[in-house]
Amino acid sequence: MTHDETPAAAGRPRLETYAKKRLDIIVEAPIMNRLLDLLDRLAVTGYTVVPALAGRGREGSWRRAGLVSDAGQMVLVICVLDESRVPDVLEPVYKLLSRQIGVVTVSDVSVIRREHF
Amino acid sequence: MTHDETPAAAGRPRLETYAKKRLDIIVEAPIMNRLLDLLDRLAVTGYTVVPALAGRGREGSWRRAGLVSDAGQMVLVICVLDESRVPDVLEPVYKLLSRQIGVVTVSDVSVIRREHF
Amino acid sequence: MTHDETPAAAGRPRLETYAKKRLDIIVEAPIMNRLLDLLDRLAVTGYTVVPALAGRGREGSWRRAGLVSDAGQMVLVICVLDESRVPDVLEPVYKLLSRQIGVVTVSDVSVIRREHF
Amino acid sequence: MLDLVLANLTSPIVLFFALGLAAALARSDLAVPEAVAKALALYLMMAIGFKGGASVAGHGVDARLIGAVVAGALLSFSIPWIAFQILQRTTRLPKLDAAAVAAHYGSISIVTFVAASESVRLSGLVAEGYLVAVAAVMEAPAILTALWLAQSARKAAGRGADGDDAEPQGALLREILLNGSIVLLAGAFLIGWITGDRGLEIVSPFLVAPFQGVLCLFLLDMGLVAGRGLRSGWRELKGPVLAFGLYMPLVGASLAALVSLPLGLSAGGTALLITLAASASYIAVPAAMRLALPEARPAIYLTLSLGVTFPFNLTLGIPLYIALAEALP
Amino acid sequence: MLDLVLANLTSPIVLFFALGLAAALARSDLAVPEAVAKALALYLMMAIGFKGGASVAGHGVDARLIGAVVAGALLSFSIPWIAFQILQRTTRLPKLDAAAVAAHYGSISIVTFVAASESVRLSGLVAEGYLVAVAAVMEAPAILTALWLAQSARKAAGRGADGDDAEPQGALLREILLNGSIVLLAGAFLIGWITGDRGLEIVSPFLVAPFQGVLCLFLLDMGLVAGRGLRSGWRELKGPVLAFGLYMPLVGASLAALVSLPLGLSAGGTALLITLAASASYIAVPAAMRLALPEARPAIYLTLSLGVTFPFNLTLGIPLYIALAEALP
Amino acid sequence: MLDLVLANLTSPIVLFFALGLAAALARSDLAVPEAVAKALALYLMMAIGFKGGASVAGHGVDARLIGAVVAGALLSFSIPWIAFQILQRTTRLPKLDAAAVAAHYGSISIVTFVAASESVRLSGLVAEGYLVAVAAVMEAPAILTALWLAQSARKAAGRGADGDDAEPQGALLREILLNGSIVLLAGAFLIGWITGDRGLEIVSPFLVAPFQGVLCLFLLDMGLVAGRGLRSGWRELKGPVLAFGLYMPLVGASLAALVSLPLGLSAGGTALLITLAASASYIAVPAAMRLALPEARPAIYLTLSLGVTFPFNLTLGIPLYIALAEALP
Ligand SMILES: Nc1ncnc2c1ncn2[C@@H]1O[C@H](COP(=O)(O)O)[C@@H](O)[C@H]1O
Ligand SMILES: Nc1ncnc2c1ncn2[C@@H]1O[C@H](COP(=O)(O)O)[C@@H](O)[C@H]1O
Ligand SMILES: Nc1ncnc2c1ncn2[C@@H]1O[C@H](COP(=O)(O)O)[C@@H](O)[C@H]1O
Ligand code: NA
Ligand code: NA
Ligand code: NA
Repeated sequence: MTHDETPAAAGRPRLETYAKKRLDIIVEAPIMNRLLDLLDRLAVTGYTVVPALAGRGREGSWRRAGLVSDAGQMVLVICVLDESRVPDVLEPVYKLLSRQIGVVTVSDVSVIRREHF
Repeated sequence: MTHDETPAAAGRPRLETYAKKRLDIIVEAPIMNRLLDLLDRLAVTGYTVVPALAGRGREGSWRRAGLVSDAGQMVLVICVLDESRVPDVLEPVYKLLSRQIGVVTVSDVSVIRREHF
Repeated sequence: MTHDETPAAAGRPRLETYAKKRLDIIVEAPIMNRLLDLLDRLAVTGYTVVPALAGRGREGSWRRAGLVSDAGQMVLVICVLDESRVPDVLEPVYKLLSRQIGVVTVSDVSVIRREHF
Repeated sequence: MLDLVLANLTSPIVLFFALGLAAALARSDLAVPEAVAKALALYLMMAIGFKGGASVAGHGVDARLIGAVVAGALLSFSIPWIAFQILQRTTRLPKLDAAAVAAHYGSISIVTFVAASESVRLSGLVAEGYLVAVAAVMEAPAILTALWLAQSARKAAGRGADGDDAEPQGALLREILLNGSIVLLAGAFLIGWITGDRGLEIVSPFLVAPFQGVLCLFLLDMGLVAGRGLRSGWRELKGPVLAFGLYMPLVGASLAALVSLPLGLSAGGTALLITLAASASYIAVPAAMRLALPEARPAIYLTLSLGVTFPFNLTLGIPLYIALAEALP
Repeated sequence: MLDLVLANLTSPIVLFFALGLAAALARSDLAVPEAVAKALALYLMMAIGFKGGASVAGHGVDARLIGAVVAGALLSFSIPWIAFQILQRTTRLPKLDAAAVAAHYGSISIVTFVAASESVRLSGLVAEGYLVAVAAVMEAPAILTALWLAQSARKAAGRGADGDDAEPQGALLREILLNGSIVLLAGAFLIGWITGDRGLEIVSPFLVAPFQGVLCLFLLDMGLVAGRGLRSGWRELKGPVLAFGLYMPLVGASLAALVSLPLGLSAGGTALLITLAASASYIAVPAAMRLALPEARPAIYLTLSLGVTFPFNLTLGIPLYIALAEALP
Repeated sequence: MLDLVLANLTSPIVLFFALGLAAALARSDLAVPEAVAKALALYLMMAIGFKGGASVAGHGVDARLIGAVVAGALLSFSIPWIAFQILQRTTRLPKLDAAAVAAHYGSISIVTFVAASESVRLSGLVAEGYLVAVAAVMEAPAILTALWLAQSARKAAGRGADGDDAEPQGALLREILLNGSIVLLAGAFLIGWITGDRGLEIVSPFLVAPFQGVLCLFLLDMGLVAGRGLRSGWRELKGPVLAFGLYMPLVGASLAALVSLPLGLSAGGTALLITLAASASYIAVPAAMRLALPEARPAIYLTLSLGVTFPFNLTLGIPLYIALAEALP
């Protein structure tokens, strides 16, 4: 798999795609604003926040239904970025979340529209 | 990594899985219906739409809370399909979204139940 | 790609990541509780449930808006776990869902914080 | 009766349903957010239950109440069996689909019940408050009959008593009986009963006064959902299945009319019992079917119940049932 | 008039808007969930439409009604053209952004309309109920003018009549006209008209009595949204664009005052027509612009309409328009 | 007092809480959508604040008001310190968990306050409207005390004054004080104060009349949340911690009773001040703790506050506090 800026899928003649990384950060709702501010400061090109309904981790389980306080609820922040930026971003994100509950995963994706990232 | 229709994980004896591709399309809510109609016309076997709460891109940031108009909000459309179909689908999706804001990623997944895709 | 417990990204000196698997299970809302109970019994370390807004599969399309009954609605359950656990988990999940509509995908991710999974 | 039909057709409730239906069929993006639709449903259950309970608190428990509850349970148990036989003889629906559809017609639609209550009141009749209890009791038995029908069908097809991968029957029963809408309707009924007029006075500006307006909004949403269902589920409904959605209410109504004869209910109460029997569920039963009979197709049973039978009852059915109740000796 | 301004500034509606604005600017995490904000918007459309229709049912259709509707449509068609010319001459906005902004000012803000209705009532004036119909009619024409302006701009730039990847014009028009808020406003108007006072009585404890309180909650949310928009969109609004958001309402108002002269409306009705012309859309038009002119930037048109013009109208504009209407012969 | 306990236990509010609790413990799928729960909380804050402010507008500001506000702030600052000492001596909770729990008991539960207001009214007593202001003032100080306790604990453990990765204290303070529920309660209070009876009249069909019914729905939801919390958090609550949830309210109540002696409040007002001191937060404080003391476990503080102390206060505590207030000289 190619991580450089050459088209990732040599077998497809029609539309070029580029290899990037996707971060999935599951984080408590009250911390979300801090995380987004951090991502802004790190100048990632973009991110998208998806709500979570329920979950379980080492700290027990939670359900969104009916909770009147944001405490204990989670959101999923998706951030697609260039591989070269991953360490710069992971490090401070890890630091921010170190005392919080939550999960960070990194995976490989291809994108069209390279100018976006 | 195998992209053909042979079981992807040779090391696992128990349940066969098959290599497929997953498209993640982040798109503005008002465009969603057009995108879904397009996917229907392209006869993809299925898709799932997940709401987004907030995000940031080149066009600035947005938050779902309180917005009374759909304008500027995003949804995430997930579509698992066979690698052979990817170019046929990416091309028109790209065309539809070319003037819109949004992001498209492609990634590798394995599935059980091959008949689904 | 390394699936063992050695850091996955040799090129990155700063923060170690570990290779894991991510399950994405799209399942009907009324079945969700059964699935989560099953995952609890299987002692996966955690999962997160994300709502779905709309979708289409072989059984036709659905939209969340306005539905007064949970029937026919979907949620997306994300579960990050060690590769070694994948077959043990996939098998009973497959069995539970065999008569239900829904989709299961498996993909590769890296995580920081190995103790989590 | 024509007057009643006309008054019914031009009631805001029916017109908002029609507006929703038309908007969905025209592919407008008008939509009620899911959370709000669920809240409206909670509100209706809470209000109906509470008012019913408070009215029982006022009138006390007597033999008639018990008779009506028993009659309701019997109707709910038996109607699915009749519906199943009819479907088997007149349509080509697979047995499991037929069982699932049958369950919907044995159970009840609480919104149809409410709309009928209004029409009964407009006709100058009075109905017993405890019919809410009858409604609550009729929600679930139909599901049990349908499960039994499905199991016989599975056995006949040589597929064991539900497959070894299925949930144990006890757990399934618990899931069905603890369905949120049943719990809230019954719970609010109990609370209304316990707190009586004192309680009703406290909650009345929330649960009683705005009730019909809220119902309009809920019916707008139901029209939207029904219209979307019709748009996508239409092709599944072949002639005989469609026809079933129109005549099965009348079958249930006739049965209820018979059963009501010895009960000594008022004409209004009889009209409501008939309406309950004629109505088809679209909240509790679909959820139960996804758990218990996942092979049955929602596109069929939801479209039939919500897209065909519900509008029929709302417009023509209810005036008919009131006329029928008034004609009974 | 100073009294009216003061009474206006200390009305709960304006104060809740100010609270929301302040909370958002101070970065409080106060937020109204999206589903609830949408439900509030549905409620307002439903209530306004219904009340308008019921009032037409009471007064009947006459030449004045038709005249007002026609005048409204003409205003909505022509204001965007004027706004576009002004923007072209006074700002450096790209043509497509200018066309999108223009569409917002030709269309209307239903909340501004409602707030004006309250102020009119407080001033002891009465307004014709059918101005709701005028409001509904004014929602869409401005969008058409803007599309036409954009197309001319595109042609001038040599980029064909919209690109071959665009939706066909017919489909686009359908999407715009079937926008949920337009359908609900018009539909509720029709239902109010059909059911008249009888219907109004039924829904009034839900749609009439709590209306102003609900409006307060809605305005709290609008303040939050406007504040968030101002915080992030502020740097987009250069001096001349910002100024446009403040004087363009007055341009629309003057035009409407002229047009109203031959209509024979009451002073209250004239004030409302002027308010409609002066107000800028933030529900229907932004959604249409994302579909039809995706290159235009929401940060500009939404911030201008919701963050600048809406507060201006709510606080200073409305008393001014009432004074203007009263000053007309 | 037994009468009062009984009337309390059979009030619709308490019964709906019990229904929710029972449904959750029985694993029913009854649920109030998150968006709706949040809207209900917004509604309660808005209504309570507005009514309190309007009542202050009616009565004016005097020394007593100021005295009560100061007393409330002192209670909120000091109770966490007492709670922390007790927890340290009687339980094995880690210091940070103890500090987090302590914060909850120093702050207040607005729903307990509202329920007590109703009981006070039913007992034929009258309470000063400005106690809402006291409630708003008591929300936050407890958090500061808890942070100070936690910091001392961290220092003692040699872990620096919060780690270099932490948010700066100023930012944290801003986040805590601008918590949505505090802003809305205080803002609505101000608006109520500014607009007075005129404003109250406008919003009353929305904020006053249906208030208690809405409260029933909210308590149904709180019962569901508490029940789910108890089901999963039960095993965390060892004997002494559980006991703390039952006697700590009485400690807070006694302290408040002492403090109230020189304030010259009416018996009703004193009962409310005692209730505030006895109640434990479950909205503002948990959110603040996730930001400020993330190592503290929500399973402990939320279960204790919502699953133990809230039901205790709702059923037995409130009648006790009223009796206590009446017994004071
Ligand atoms: N293995 C996992 N896969 C997916 N989500 C997880 C996993 N572990 C934890 N989570 C999510 O992260 C939250 C906090 O986890 P924890 O920090 O382990 O309590 C949980 O409530 C889940 O929503
Ligand atoms: N790099 C990214 N990763 C994840 N989501 C993104 C990214 N860039 C943009 N988005 C999403 O797409 C929307 C539009 O992006 P843009 O077209 O760059 O304004 C944003 O509001 C985000 O929700
Ligand atoms: N290929 C797919 N990609 C993403 N989601 C799918 C796919 N196929 C099915 N789904 C989701 O799973 C649900 C049930 O699918 P089915 O069992 O095919 O009816 C659909 O309504 C979609 O939400
Ligand atoms: Na029935
Ligand atoms: Na205008
Ligand atoms: Na307290």
